[in-house]
Amino acid sequence: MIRVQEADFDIGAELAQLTDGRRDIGGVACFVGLVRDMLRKPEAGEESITAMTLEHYPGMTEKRLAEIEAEARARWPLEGSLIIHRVGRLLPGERIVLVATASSHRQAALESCQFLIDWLKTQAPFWKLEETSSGAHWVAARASDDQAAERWRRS
Amino acid sequence: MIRVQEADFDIGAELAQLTDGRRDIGGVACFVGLVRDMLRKPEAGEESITAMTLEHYPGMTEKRLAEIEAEARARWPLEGSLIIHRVGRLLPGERIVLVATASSHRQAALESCQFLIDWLKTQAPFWKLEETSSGAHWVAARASDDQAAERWRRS
Amino acid sequence: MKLLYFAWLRGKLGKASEELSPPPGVATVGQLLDWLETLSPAYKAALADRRVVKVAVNLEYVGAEHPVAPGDEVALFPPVTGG
Amino acid sequence: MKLLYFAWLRGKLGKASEELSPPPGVATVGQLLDWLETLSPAYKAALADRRVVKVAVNLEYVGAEHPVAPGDEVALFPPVTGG
Repeated sequence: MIRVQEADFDIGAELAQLTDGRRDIGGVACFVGLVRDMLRKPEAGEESITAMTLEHYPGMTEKRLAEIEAEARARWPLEGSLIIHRVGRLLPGERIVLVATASSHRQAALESCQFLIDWLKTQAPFWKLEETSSGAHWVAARASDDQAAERWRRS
Repeated sequence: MIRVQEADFDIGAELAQLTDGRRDIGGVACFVGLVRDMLRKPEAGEESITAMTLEHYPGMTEKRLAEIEAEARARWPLEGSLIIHRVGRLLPGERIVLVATASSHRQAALESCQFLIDWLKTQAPFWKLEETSSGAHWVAARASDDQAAERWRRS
Repeated sequence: MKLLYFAWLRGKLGKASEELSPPPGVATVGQLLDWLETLSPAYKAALADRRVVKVAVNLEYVGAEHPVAPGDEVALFPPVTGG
Repeated sequence: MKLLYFAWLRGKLGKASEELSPPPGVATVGQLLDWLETLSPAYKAALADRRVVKVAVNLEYVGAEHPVAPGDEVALFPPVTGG
């Protein structure tokens, strides 16, 4: 399931929905991304983040997330999957994203969870605007995220 | 933190404890293991599991889990970690184990979470007794779990 | 043709979307970007580094050779940074 | 020496723990297992396949060459299956 929303989410309740009443799920893996209060700038050391605004491309976001989820379910034997991504203005410590996968097999749940967040980071049309003491800055994409996504690419 | 207990746990509350009031955590990864109702027996197809009893070696369990957690924190930059493992008699669908890691870096959280569950599975002194229609059977260790643990071994 | 701009591209262009009618010679994404650059210094500055301008046509990522047609929705945006 | 047995080893031996005083020649884990096998057919059957008998001395996994001493806590158990 895919959800793009401004509201926060309840991790326990969301994971429970994936498994409640099921007796065939051996493992649930999840990743929760949070707003950090520190920005690492190679040229300037650390700078404090006071808020972060998540912009997205309505329509394409949902489409791309659904495709990424479908890709995960094609690659791994999953009994359930969930992607929730928040948009709008968030403060440090707030939750941004939840990715969760449920499978009868532990490795399938763990690997597909990692796949989902890696691909989401490089393919879903979200952009982060960080507010700092020196003003608001659009976050630049990171090569390490591209590399993380690249290892899931099938040759 | 390490906990071995008969009682169930609340995933949302446990993960919240890892992150509440923190603003330096970029990601939390978690894995939850559940009791499945089906046993795959290569020689006999599938058989229903009616209950599972987790036995452990009190004293060594806590020591080994603490060592595994310390190893994870030595290998990855973690801001928090948690292992909860239940013991006693559990029914299909019930939670057995929770592993969670928090880090400023997504890959550190994801990798260390996978490491913790892989090593826990092959090193922490727990044993599963499955109750089925044909009687109670001690679960045999699986080569796939040994292989999953082996890839974290440093040469 | 409906153009959409996101993140700093929206900021540099001062608008989130617009309706444009490129001339008949504009048949691909690359040609569309080239033509946009001729519209004003703001477009020229925003599109100067093509490596950081990603394009989606009708909600699909596409490359510079992809065709564009009058009814298309064409979105321009920087590399994504969600998650 | 305190011996502990877990899972099916406990089942096959019919006890969870016992105090034993091995003779002086029993100085290693391997020698301890060999000596246990002489105690009764139940021990012999339980310890027959050494590949599935793991040993911890004083809460640490050890191999067959590890020394054992009178005050030790020695646990015998099958490969673990938690998680």
